[in-house]
Amino acid sequence: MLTYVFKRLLLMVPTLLGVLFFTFLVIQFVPGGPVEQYLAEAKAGAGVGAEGGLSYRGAQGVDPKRLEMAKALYGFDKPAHERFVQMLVQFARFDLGKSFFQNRDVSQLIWEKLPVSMSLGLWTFFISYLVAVPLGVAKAVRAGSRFDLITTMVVLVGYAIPGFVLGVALLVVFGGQLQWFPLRGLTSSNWEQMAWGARIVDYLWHIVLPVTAMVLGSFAVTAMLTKNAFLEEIRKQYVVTARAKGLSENRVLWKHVMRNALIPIITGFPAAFIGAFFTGSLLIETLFSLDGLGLLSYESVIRRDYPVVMGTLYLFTLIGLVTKLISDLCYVWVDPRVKFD
Amino acid sequence: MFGWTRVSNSTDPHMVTVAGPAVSLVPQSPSRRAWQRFKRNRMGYFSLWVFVALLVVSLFAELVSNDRPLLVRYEGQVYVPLVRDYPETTFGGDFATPTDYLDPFIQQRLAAPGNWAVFAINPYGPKTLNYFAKEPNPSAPSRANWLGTDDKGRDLLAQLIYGFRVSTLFALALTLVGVLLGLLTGAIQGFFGGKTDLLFQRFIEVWSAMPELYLLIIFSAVFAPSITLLLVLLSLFGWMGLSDYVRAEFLRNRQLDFVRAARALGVSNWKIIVRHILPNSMTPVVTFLPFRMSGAILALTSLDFLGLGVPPGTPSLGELLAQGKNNIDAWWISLSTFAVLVITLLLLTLMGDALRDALDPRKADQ
Amino acid sequence: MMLLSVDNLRVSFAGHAVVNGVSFNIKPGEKLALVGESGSGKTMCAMSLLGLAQGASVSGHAWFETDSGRADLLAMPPQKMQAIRGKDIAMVFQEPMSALNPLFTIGEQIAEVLELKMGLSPMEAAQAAIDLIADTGIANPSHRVNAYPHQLSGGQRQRAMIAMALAARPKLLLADEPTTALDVTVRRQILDLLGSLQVKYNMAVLLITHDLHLVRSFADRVAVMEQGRIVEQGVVADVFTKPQHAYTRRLLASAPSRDIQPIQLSAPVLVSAAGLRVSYPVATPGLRGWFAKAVFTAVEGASFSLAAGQTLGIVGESGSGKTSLALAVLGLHPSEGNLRLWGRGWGQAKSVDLALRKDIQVVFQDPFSSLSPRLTIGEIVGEGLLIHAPSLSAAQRQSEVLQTLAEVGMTDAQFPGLLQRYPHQFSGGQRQRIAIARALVVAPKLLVLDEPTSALDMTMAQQVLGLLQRLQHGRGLAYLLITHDVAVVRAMAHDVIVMRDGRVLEQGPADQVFHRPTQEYTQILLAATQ
Amino acid sequence: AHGYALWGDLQYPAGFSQFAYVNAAAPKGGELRLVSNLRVSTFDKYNPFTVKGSAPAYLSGLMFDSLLASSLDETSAGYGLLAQDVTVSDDRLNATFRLRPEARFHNGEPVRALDVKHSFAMLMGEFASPGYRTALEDLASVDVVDPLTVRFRFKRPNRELPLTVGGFPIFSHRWGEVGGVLKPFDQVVMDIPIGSGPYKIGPVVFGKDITYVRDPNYWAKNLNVRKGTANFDRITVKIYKDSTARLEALKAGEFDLMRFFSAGDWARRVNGRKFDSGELVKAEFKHRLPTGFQSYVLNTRRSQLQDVRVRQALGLAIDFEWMSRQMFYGAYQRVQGLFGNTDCQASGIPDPAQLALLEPWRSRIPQAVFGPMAQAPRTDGDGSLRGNLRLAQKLLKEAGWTYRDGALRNTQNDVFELEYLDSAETGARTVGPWARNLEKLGVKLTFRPVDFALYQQRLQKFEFDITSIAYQGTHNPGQEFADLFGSKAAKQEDSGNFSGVQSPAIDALVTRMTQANSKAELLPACRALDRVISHSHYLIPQWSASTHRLVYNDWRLSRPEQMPPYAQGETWAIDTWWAK
Ligand SMILES: Nc1ncnc2c1ncn2[C@@H]1O[C@H](COP(=O)(O)OP(=O)(O)OP(=O)(O)O)[C@@H](O)[C@H]1O
Ligand SMILES: Nc1ncnc2c1ncn2[C@@H]1O[C@H](COP(=O)(O)OP(=O)(O)OP(=O)(O)O)[C@@H](O)[C@H]1O
Ligand SMILES: [Mg+2]
Ligand SMILES: [Mg+2]
Repeated sequence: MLTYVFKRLLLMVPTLLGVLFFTFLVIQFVPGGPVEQYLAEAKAGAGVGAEGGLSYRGAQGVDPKRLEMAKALYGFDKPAHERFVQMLVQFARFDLGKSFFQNRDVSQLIWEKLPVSMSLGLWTFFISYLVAVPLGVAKAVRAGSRFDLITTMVVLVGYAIPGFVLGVALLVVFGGQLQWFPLRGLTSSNWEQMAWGARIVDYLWHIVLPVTAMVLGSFAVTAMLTKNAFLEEIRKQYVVTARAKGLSENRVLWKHVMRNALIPIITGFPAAFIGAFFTGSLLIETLFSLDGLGLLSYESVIRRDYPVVMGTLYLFTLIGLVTKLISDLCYVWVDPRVKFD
Repeated sequence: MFGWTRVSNSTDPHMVTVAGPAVSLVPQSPSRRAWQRFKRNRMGYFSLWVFVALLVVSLFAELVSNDRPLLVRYEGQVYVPLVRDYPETTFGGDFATPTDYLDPFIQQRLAAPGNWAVFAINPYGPKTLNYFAKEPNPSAPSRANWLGTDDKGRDLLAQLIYGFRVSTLFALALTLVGVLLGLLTGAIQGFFGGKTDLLFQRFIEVWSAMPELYLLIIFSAVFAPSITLLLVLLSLFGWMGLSDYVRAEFLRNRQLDFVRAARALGVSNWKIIVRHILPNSMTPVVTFLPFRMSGAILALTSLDFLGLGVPPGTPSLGELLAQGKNNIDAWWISLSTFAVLVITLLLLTLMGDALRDALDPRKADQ
Repeated sequence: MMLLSVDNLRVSFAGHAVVNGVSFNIKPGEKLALVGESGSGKTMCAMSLLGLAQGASVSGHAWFETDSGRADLLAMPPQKMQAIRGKDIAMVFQEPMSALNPLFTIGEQIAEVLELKMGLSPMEAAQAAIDLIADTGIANPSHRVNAYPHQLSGGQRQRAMIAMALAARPKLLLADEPTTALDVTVRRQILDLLGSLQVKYNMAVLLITHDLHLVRSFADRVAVMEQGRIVEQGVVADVFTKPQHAYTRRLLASAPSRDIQPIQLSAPVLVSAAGLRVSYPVATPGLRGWFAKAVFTAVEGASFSLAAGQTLGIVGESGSGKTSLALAVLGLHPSEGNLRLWGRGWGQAKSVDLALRKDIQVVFQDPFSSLSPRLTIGEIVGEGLLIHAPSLSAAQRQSEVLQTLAEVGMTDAQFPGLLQRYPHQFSGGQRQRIAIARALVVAPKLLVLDEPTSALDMTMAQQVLGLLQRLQHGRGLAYLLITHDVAVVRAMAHDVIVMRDGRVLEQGPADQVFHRPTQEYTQILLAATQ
Repeated sequence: AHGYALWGDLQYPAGFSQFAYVNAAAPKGGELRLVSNLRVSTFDKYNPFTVKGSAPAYLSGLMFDSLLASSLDETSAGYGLLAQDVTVSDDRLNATFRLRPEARFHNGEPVRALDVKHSFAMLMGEFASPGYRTALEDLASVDVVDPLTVRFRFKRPNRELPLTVGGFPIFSHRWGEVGGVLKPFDQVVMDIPIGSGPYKIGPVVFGKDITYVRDPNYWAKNLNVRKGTANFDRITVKIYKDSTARLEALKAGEFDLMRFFSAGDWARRVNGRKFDSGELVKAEFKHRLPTGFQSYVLNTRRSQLQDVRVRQALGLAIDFEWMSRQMFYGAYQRVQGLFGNTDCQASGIPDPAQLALLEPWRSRIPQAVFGPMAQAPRTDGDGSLRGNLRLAQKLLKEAGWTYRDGALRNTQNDVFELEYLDSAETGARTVGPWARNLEKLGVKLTFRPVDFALYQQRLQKFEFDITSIAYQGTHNPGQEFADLFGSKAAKQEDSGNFSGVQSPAIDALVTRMTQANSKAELLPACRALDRVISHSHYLIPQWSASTHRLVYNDWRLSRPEQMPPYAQGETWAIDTWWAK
């Protein structure tokens, strides 16, 4: 096993290199890089004259000297391969680089967005598993019953409402009209001055709406997967044995069937858990004015903030590779029959 | 080959009586029996019919919702605008271009004594603007527009009917491709394991980390938007999730005894995958099928902002949802789109349940 | 007072009755043997008593003496039934591979019963599980408790199953073919164990078996089943000396007869093995498992050869490596040493392997798990033909399949829609015959048989063995026959290998081994069957 | 002088006491809660001038003074704020500003010529937003004459430049000084700006909310240009990332004032309890800002768009009245020419001065130029669109395009197809009805949205048939029109001449315009230009709003009765409103 783990760890290096290389390559061909944006901004003029409106355009076309300057500003004065190598060296030291457009290191940016992402991710993760898995089991046990049908309908309705529509609806009704919940942010402005208890309440009060918007859609898949996986296993011979042993139905389900049925879910669990720390949801974050990773990655991609793109890519790929390994190991751990060779 | 005697006598009166009513034991091909099992899931079977009915209706949407009349009689002559374009000049208009039958000018002519026109139940096509609406767009449900209009002024019901067609057909295609690719790759990794798995997994890791959005932007610079292009692009990245699940199932199931038995029989790897392991690894596929479908429906418009979505003006459920968000006060947009989506999803899920039953022989003969 | 009294029990599937009005009684501490032809409904009888007959409709009564008075097992609320299961009535299942949960070690599975039914603490339960396993004669129990079912031999699984059933000292043990995978010595040990428990705790046993020796030596009374009915029951001695029913008489008269021809000198050697070694990687527990991989050697230094028309019998202790050896010969598990089949080895070229596959077929020890659960019998048996005789038309293929199935005693008349049934719709013995048919249908030259008759009643076994012998005469088929039933080896084998602990103890022509055994183990083995 | 006006016609005389539109007696105090109007919905620095990062909304205007202050009821004029006197040389090659000795930065130090020089050096430096440098392209140097006098020297004469430099923010040369050493400007990030403006930074929830607090000792609080302004003690700016959330927050009373840009929002979604109770008030204020010329731009580099008749026909297919009714809730008016809402606007028939300019080009410009000013086609009245379309069909026919075999074709059998390029889906709403109407003419107009960067790239290379561009309006048209419509620019990639106008007449008129030495010279030139461009149908006019739409909290805020004509929405409120 250790050799396998070792092999996988070693393989992470070329994988990472591959990921970085291809992304870097693609980026070279994307239109509208930072230099172009700089020039566009230069062309638009400052708009700060004594009055608004069409400001005076002294310059026409692109002055080559300024082009050079802009390139140097973003490090594009060096050839691509040099930049790539430079980036790799930097990444090898776990230095994720500096944003083009924000006054921050990439690692600092990620660190700042983490509370939001964790709040959304972890709560959604826990609530959805805690509800969906038991629900799925109950559905499997009562497969075909009215309960099954109704719960299917309910979770599907939850699933089918797109998060942003639901979010908007929640926001309008509970935030705007009824004003039961705040409209934005993770905490109140005076959070710093609150006592501990009040802080917790304040925090929970703030995340109710965004988490609800996120979580409602996440039940369906897990619940249905659980149900179907259970149905697959529940008629097998060993379940009869377990029953013959005089185990309670719950124990049969939750211990014997569960382990067999939920291999995909169980094994995905640790990875999903780690992933929950880095969850981003662009729409929910925007809607509730939260500063999370979803917004960061979206904006960095759209604004061509390449250091952020590459830095987050590097970090998240690395984490992704590790969690993938963990989930594969879990797999062997849960099912000793599984072999990777 | 050689004689042997069965121990019991087959003339046992009891055997005779029981052979009759045992309906399910009557010889039938496996697929027939799978179909029987499918049918036995009443909700699923019912859903199948409803879904097929909806699909058929939407396939013949032109008969149901169309801005051209099905049949026109004008000054003694009969025209079939449903299938043919007639220049406006035919009906006394000014333009040589195909007639707009909703134009008051033309309507007037068609209403003249002796002339008549038979319109579809909902007299709007997918792109028809309700140019002569009374209310600003989007307008609430009314006699003229049963479900209201969208923010471009198109009839919502027509949008839903045509959108359902485009979206489901697209989703079916995308799901099919995605599932096939996911199954194939997952099966290959899980079944062969070892180096194949190791390398393929790394490939997936690299592939999934590709900056999709940038690739798409680059693509959009080169190609004009079209549904086929969208299908290809989304398929390129859409198979990986399922692949992982299938791989996991295969990794486990390939160790089972009956696989070993099949090997001993000399069954080729490919056949083992398809005949022996696959049927026992369908849980994730069956589960994800409806969700993939609905995901595909939404994906249809997810790339609009890059100019890679469906060609503008194409009706699609996803676009209506986006409109619903932007016009939250126009509840009829989001509500009816959402209803269509939920119903589609529900039908698909119930069909998925029945499919699961169909694939499960143990469910069978009780 | 009766512990259990079954009255007019009926079990049916989709209106088709498989148990048809069965009645019998068991007194506390009594040992009732249930014998009968394969597929006669014995298993269903036992299962329905515990309410475990899935998908079947059950009627009748089964009065059971619980602590709180008599209760009808068949009309019991689930809660109460659950309390009875395991504690009052325990069951040993016929096919232990499929019956054990693959993801828990046998120790965990046994300890679970102890914790729940005996109220032991986890620590105590773990220890008690080791003791129980030791009682069933599994070597190195403290190590074996940590084994997963797939890491055990057939007999070991069966013993784990027995240990699990005995864990809570039930009042009634339903033992469905509990010793089929056990060699004579272990079988004796298990029976002694049952006997002592019976004495100590007044445990009654319903023993379902095909082994008439076992019935004779173990049971007080015997009931004979045929086609879902009990045709005869009584005290063992009475029934065995004065059988009333025709089937009983036939059963008692059946014994495998030796009808084999000497091997031709010119017969080509099909398999030759020299110094064969088979090993399994096993996890070292704890942290060390990360760094080191222990290896368990299941077979060490086996050498033999097998010619066309020859039967090589392999007997030996449970867990001695017989199945491992067979798997190695089949190329399904890697082996070291020199193994040649038709002068070739496994894994050299795909085409070579495929050609070999056609000539070598196998019947696995556990037929249930070796049958694809989602394929019909027709598909399973016909698959070999699809591959090895692709030129056959569908109709031809079907007739071949039907014919072969008929040869092993399964006909469409008996099972309407036979070809369309799925494996789980058969009895243990029927599945075993299906597995045999699957192997035979491709007309191999060498057949590896791992306990091919373990689940068959004597009459059926005789029929199958007769078939095998005829095939050998006719086509010069060679057999590698693994069995615990010495009578079967005697009837079939030209040469015999006796194995123990992964080593070949003794090997040679059957006559020689059986008449002049040199090893003590062989002597015990033979003595037990006399 | 006490101020500078482009044409030397200052409205307020020297020594005036206050601007007419302020309430000098407005009480000070209270709080104004605003919502950030920026696209980037966070802030990560206090330095609004550098390229990198984003500063909080309104910071620059509230914290920095400039040399001149503009008045909201006058265009193209500035009155001394930091400067007590401004003198522009006769050759217009330099402008000298004398600073008020009493002007103080927030750190108490006086504002000196040195600081002005420093500010301009930073703004034109490599770390500042490139726009400043562009705007100051013609600035040759900033010279410190004496501690209180600074002189700007220009590369070429330009009337607007003194106003431009006068409007730029001035900050202390000590901003970003650490231990006596000045940091490079790009590293001046979190350092609290040292300006001389009426507000300082107060409590901040970083990246989210910022509160500016009034400096009670603001040096200019009694100065004429500042009298009656900066009345709120605190101005809080909240950030909402989503427009729906922002709207809901407004309705919930989370802030006091918001400006609306969307007619749909204004008509359909701005309502609720607080409006019914009168707490929130919806008000439209008519302004006199240039309407600008937001138009569909036809790229005449495309062969099928070279004929003016074709271009006119395309415009005839737009049914503005329909759009206004169905989509705009009547909130917009049609754009009329390049210079709507300014003196430069042409109307009626050309007067002699214009005719004089136009006459030499009579053969090279459309004859209609000499008639009344072009009017965008209207469709009110019965069947009027049909009428317009008939006309369009006629024009197309004259230009050689007829409908045959399922498409509009010319004699060479080329098919008339156009692609509308846009950077977002949103344009589809308005292009849709146009395309529908064009279809009746046989013209196929497809809508093609692309990614924004790609859109820019395509525009730069003029690879489009039609697109939509919102040209900002101006009161003082000048050099920039050479870039927008000049022949030279037409051939130059990356220029502003998107429609590819190449006309010697236009070139000549633009030259006239830039060389104008007085308003009397300027006006005929730009009006003539307006006529030529309009009648050439290079641009199909769209629409513009003539009001600022504001929602404000009537229970918390008071305001001057009238909005000065040139105010910019919420800055008017920030400057001149006060708390109840
Ligand atoms: N799920 C099922 N559906 C239909 N028939 C079934 C099913 N399970 C068992 N049977 C039939 O019931 C009959 C009795 O089966 P049972 O397992 O009790 O036999 P048995 O006496 O235990 O035989 P063996 O000795 O071979 O184990 C068999 O003929 C079998 O084919
Ligand atoms: N996958 C495995 N991993 C580890 N040990 C194994 C594995 N499979 C079998 N063994 C061990 O190898 C030994 C030989 O097993 P094998 O199945 O060959 O025995 P057998 O002779 O067929 O016994 P039986 O008669 O009980 O079937 C047993 O002790 C068993 O525990
Ligand atoms: Mg049985
Ligand atoms: Mg074995």
